[in-house]
Amino acid sequence: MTDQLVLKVEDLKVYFPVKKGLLKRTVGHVKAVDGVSFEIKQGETFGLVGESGCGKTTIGKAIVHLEPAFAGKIYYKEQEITNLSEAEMRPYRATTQMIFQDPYSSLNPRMTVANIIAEPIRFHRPDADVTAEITAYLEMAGLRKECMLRYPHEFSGGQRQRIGIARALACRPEIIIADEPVSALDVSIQSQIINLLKRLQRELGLSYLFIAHDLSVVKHISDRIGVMYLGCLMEVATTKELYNNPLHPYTQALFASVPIPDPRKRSAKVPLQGEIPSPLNVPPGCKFQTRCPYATELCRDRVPQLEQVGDGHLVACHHWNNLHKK
Amino acid sequence: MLRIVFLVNLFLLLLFAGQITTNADTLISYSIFAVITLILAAIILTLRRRNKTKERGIRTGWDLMWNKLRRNKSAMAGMWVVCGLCYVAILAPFIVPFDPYIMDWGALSLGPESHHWLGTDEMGRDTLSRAIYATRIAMGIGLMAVTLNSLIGTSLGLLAGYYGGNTDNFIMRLLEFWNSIPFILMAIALMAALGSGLFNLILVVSLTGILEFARIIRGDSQLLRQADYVNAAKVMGIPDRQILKRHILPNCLAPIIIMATLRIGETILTIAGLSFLGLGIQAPMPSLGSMLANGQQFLYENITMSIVPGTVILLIVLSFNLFGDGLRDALDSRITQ
Amino acid sequence: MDPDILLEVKDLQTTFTTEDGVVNGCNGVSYSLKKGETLAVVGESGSGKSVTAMSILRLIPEPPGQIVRGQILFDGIDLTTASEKEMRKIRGKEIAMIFQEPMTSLNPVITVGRQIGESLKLHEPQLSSTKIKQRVIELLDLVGIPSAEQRCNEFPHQLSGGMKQRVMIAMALACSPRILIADEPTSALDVTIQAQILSLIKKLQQQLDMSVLMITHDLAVVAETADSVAVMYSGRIVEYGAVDEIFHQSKHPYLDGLKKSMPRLDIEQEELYTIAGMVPNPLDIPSGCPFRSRCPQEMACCQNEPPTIFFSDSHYARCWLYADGGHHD
Amino acid sequence: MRKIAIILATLLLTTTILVNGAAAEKILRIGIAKEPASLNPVFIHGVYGESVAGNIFDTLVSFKESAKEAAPLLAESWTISKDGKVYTFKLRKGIKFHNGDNFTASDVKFTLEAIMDEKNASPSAQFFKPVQTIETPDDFTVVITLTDPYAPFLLALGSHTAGIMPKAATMAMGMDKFDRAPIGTGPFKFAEWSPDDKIVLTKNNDYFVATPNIDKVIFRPIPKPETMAAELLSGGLDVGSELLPQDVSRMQEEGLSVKSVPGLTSRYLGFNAKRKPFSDLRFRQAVYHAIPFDQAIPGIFRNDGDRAYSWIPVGVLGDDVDYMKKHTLPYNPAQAKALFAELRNEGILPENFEFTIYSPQDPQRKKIATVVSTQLRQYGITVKVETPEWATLFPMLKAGQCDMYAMGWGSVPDPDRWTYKIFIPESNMNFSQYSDPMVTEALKKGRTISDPVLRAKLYQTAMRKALVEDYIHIPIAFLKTTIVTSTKVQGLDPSPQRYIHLVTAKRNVDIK
Amino acid sequence: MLNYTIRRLLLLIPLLLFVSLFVFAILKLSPGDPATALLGDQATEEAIALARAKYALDQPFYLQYLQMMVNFFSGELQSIFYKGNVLSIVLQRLPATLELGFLSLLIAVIISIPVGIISAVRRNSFFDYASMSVAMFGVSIPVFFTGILLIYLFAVILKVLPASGYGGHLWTIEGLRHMILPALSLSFVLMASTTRLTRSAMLEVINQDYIRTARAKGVSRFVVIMHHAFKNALIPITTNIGNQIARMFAGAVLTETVFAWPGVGRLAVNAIFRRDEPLVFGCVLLMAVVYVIINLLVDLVYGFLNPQISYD
Repeated sequence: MTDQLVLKVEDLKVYFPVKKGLLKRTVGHVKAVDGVSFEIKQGETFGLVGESGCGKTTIGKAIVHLEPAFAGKIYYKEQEITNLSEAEMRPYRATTQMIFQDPYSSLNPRMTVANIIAEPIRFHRPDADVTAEITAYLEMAGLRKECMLRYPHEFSGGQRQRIGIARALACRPEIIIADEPVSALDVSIQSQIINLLKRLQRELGLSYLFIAHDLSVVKHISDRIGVMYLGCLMEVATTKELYNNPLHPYTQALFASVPIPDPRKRSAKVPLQGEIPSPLNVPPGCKFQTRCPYATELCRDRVPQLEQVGDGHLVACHHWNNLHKK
Repeated sequence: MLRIVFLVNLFLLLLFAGQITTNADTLISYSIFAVITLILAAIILTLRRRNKTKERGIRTGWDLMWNKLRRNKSAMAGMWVVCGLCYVAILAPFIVPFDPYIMDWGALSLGPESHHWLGTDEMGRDTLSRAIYATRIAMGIGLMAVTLNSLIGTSLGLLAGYYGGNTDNFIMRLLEFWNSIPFILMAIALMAALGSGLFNLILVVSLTGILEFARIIRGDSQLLRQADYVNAAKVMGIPDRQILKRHILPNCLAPIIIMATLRIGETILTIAGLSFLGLGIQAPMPSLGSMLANGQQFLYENITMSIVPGTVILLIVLSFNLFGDGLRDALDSRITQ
Repeated sequence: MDPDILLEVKDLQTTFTTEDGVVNGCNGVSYSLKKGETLAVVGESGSGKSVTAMSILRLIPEPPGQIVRGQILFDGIDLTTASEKEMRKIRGKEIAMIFQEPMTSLNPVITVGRQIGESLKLHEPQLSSTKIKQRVIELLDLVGIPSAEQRCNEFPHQLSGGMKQRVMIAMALACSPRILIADEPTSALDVTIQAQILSLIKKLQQQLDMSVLMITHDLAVVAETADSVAVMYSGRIVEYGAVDEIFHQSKHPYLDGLKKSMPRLDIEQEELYTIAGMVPNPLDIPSGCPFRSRCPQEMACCQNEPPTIFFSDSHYARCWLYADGGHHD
Repeated sequence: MRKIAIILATLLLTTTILVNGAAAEKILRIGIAKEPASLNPVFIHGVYGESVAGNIFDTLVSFKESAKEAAPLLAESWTISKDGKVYTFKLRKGIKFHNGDNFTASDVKFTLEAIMDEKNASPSAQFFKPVQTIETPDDFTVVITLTDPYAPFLLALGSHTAGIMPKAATMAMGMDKFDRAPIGTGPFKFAEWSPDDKIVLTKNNDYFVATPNIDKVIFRPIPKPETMAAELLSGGLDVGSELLPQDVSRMQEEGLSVKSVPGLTSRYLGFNAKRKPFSDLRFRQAVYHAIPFDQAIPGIFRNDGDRAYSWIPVGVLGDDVDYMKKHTLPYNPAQAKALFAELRNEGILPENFEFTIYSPQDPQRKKIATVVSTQLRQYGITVKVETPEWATLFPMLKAGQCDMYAMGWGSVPDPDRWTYKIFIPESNMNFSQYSDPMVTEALKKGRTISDPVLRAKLYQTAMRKALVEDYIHIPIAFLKTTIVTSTKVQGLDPSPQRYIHLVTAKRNVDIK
Repeated sequence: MLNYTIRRLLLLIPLLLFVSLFVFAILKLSPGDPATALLGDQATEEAIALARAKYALDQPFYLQYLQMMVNFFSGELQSIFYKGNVLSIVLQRLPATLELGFLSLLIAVIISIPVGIISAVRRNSFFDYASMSVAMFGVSIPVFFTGILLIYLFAVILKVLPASGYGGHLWTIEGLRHMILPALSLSFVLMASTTRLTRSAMLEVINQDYIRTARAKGVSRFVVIMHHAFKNALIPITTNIGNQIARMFAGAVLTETVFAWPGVGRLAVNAIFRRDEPLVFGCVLLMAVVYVIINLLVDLVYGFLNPQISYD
């Protein structure tokens, strides 16, 4: 890991318009991502964790222009890429790649593995020795080159995920956005992919934006973690710090909810009450206040900002200090 | 299996070689047949080479589909009949016992007999020969109209589905407007405006049902647009045109083929309906619809005149429908009905 | 027979006839569920854990599915041979089930209230419709759905995933069944909701004195909820025991590997352990131990059917490693 | 399934029983092939309108009994001046229109002037062109003065397009409204017109000729002849017309009454005299030789038509059958081949020549066109058959755009009506664009004189030149008029013009 | 819901514009003209010219179009052939068309839905094969041919039903008798497609998770099928039937011709053949409006059947 920033997201907002009425006027927005900032250094893994609908996938998509950013800025190294046109974007396209959750929908069923991997090579480096490169990337992803002529449906979930990784690698990216890459896989396969991702990071110096809902997985792979709730970052810290010293009540509740695979550590814990509010109808003030056991008037009135509470530890809570002491 | 077909083809080619006269019909048929035989040979060769090279059965989506289809008896029956009809259609000039146009005024409106196997019509033309030629024309028109139809429908549906938003709105609204004009009326009016040529007929018939076609393709491409592999392609910077071509279109192919197969039957029925109104294929060219519409006037006198074209229409529509249904089951597609 | 045993599955084999051949959904599975107990059946996808559960209620689509061997004893009746009419009396009334996908498991065009009320109407025909309505509201209250009266008239799509699962639970509990089969009840839900649902099931189990058959792929959920555990692999039980024995004295290499390959929140791990290879194709399961091709301790004898080795009354594993009497290093 | 079947069966049963019970009124149901466009005599064109109107309106003179000789109807008697220019009609007294108005000479004047009024664009205006003045010296006398003698003038007055309308009522309604609610003096009153469904007439108890036996007449347009045949066979219709020959013979077997008379309808093939190669006599001859008409015509028309040799129907003044028959060209493929070869050599007929033959949509004319197409195919000429609707076909024909066409004609038994408009160059009915000074002169002269012998001579001259020297048309057939009636219907006979007259001086159709 | 309805109805404006322009263009592209058609073969050039002037056919195209549009919207469009108001002519025909459509729909629904359900439930049984084969035949035989066969069978041979024509309203005995045969022949195609659709929709629904849930509750097979499955399958079936109704208006032309039925479809076809431009124009526009309205109704019914859809 170096100190060079490869990706910086500043106050990113992704809103989807809500249209209603006779003329389908925009009457409001679903604030999928509502002012998120973070940065990723070269060789670092930034984990983004949160429950479904919290906007973590949308952030990933916004970075690679699959969703338009409503406001805010995205930088690749020094270059702002937020609103670049497709043509202007082209030089940066290869640098940021994505790995998807569903290994079944992420590969074109009508293309052979070779073609899938060759597509970015042919597009970005038309002069390259395609066959040799395909072999190399397949090997890198832990697949044998005999796979080349097969079609995706002949592979198991884990192998498909490897093909997806090989395809991403074929662009020679610096950043990989991994959107829940292991959540659809069986436990015994999950670990293979996690290990592969870690190995690739070591060997190629990649940076990851690792999006997942499984805290254990995120914890295992990330250097730093951001906890999201309803489109906002609630807490950002290094992995160790976050796990040892979670400050935000939501982070704490999340940790408490995760079942521990050890019957002896079974606890009579009280789970977090209530459900995530609909993003159409976000509560005022702190977005977590409806479920927060410590919520006060202040939480209902004012939106807490992310504040620095320690070395690289940010938290967005009015009461973190009190809770901490408790 | 394929090899036997190929040998039969070769045999037929040699058999009919002597019959190629200056008649354009036979020449066209013969060359089409020759080309098909060549293609068959090419397929056999590639299959053989693939059989050699593949170590363990590489099964593409098509292979899987074929396996499933093969177990569906009615679909296979449909397919064989379709193949048979194609042979009849292509080889028509060689296999007709009589010139389908020649009128034998001494043999009017006959029932089946030893000379004319399926009898003659009220102008002394051989019903069997006319039915064979009519099959050729029906299949040809059906195929062309459906091709045109699916081309228009597919491209509009693809664009609407992939680009979404205003493009989608515009295309789909336009197609809905188009659909709101009752088809038969539109066909009659268009035929009146354009004249009743064969080409116009194809054009008019191919304009029907574009909406259904486009709707399904649009639905599919809308789904595919959100597929992760399309996202992946976008992230890699692949231009839209190429995404449409390489990722979306190939994955819409199954519904397109199914729809097209099912549509052929409909097209033939539509043309028959137009013939009934006097707007179909013009005399003296034999067409199933006008043969049936005409035979209907002789229902008492000579029922073979209706039975023959009726059966052929039934056979064509039924076999294409069975085959199409089988395809749909095999591909487990989202299309219903 | 142990009077405490409510349900006993004996040597169950369920097959599916597919176009490519006959697949064993489960093969020789035996387990028993005691009164008030939670038995977890754990395994990866395709291990046959759901098939056994579905076989109990005979919900396997027939054809292609078929129970070819074994017995399922409930209340002295063998469910594998019971008539459809008898089964209908048991389903929902004696044994209820909740499913993995609350999104698709509720009928989208019928209101929540009517869906819950339906089993009441069916199994307790003496109830008047107002009584049923009252019961439905009580049930919704019981599973923790706020403003139950209003929710009654809503359609499933108006509820969130967690709410739907609560409705499913209310539906299952409507006739106070003796056994609840929960087929992956939380795997489609978020962590916080998962915790809520699990604790709800636990609470209700105690309240209603039910036995729960918990089917899951998640060892952590097992550890949280189960009393006994059956670990399945490729349609068979490879290890069976009390929850503590499974987590702290596991014998089978598969279970070992599985536990080691999980990323964990409570302990630090460097590199994750990986089980090599893939789950065998169900059409093409190797002879002998189905796990042997992935097993780091594969031996020549693994090609033969592994023996069942008992380590305690309740704890057994099927593995050649312990064939000489059973020891663990 | 079974329940539905039972319900349907009981429904059917009860309904059939109920329906068979009622039969108080005498209703005559007549099937016609097409719906008339108008019932206002001023607007009527075509046989369907005339057929219906003939039962609502009366004309001054009548040709209902005999197509050749005028009989009195609304006019009791009439005189024609020696120079053939002044017609004086004495009208019958005491006749009332259906609405109760008295019939007087002013109604006659009004009707004829309405036809001649340019604003009405009446299709029959042309037949009244020679009229100079119409005077009504008293209420029951009409004097019509012509500019020139016009032999078929009585025919014009006797045709149903000259049915007399009530002046006051028509003016009150307006011409267009009157079209949908006609009022006449005829045996039946107009009751209802439900478009594409039926036209209902009820009996006029005050009809001056006779009280109709039938209470109600329903004309039903049935577009498909096979459906009409089924209706007749099933008893849904009492009278059917324009049926397919094969159905007619079957109906005869089934015991329905089939009557037929030689008709005044013809079918012919025409060439375009202005366009190459049709303008070349040899081409026309070659086509004539190439087609076996003697076989094809009976094949197509069966019992329904006889081969025609001239334009003038057999039995009509100047028919000249023997001469024309002798000079008709026989089927001679060798001769045809030789002629085509000759034309090709001279460059008049291009190699791979292609043209279109036009015909209306009725099955028989379509078949004629098909025969031409099929036969010429054997001589290397590709002929497309086009069968547009009337509205498309007529403008093309009138503009002289059709190289070859299969058409027909139907009219009253006077040679002028069968020739004049067809062959004189100024006429827009001259689809062939034929122009021959001799023919033109003969035809023009023919309509102005009244001596039958002289007239016959003139028409013979014209036809011989046009048809068996120039071969500009190939006459195909004169159709019979066949009507099929149920055995209940009594006293109905077909008329050569395909009219259906229910009540005349000699006839009063009845249902038993 | 109201908003949705209004928005859909607002779409009528561009629709009418599009359809009217298209129809007008087609009419003007067609050779021949109404005056010739009206006056017949005997008409002189002068008479035709006069008639053309009378119907404003000698005006420039854009004026003719504008005039037609103005007349259409003010309800003043006059048929050339029938010399009456287009709207009232169409309205006069409407009962025959609607009643026929209704009856054939009824026959089709009554027969095809139960058959479709049974086929789906007894998949691959003899009944399934038999009914699907019949359905296949139904879609494969041209409707005009079934029409004439029905006429011969029921009217000529059995002599139980009238062969053709409109006998009065559906609710009169004579009207019903006349309507049975055309309705039967028209319902054939509809029956075939509805049966097939019902079957496939049921098959799809039967495999859904909620069916399993219902079975797990101990619900009997019959109730599962009728209450749980059919309610869901009804959604695609309604869409299909709705589409078919909308098309029935003009799709019945062939049937109407065979049975000499005074319906709107034949009116329009005859109007085209007679070059009755205002009538064609009016008919097609009205049909387009009816099509839109029926579709809208179907969509609203759809929303009623499918609670997941909310219109706003």
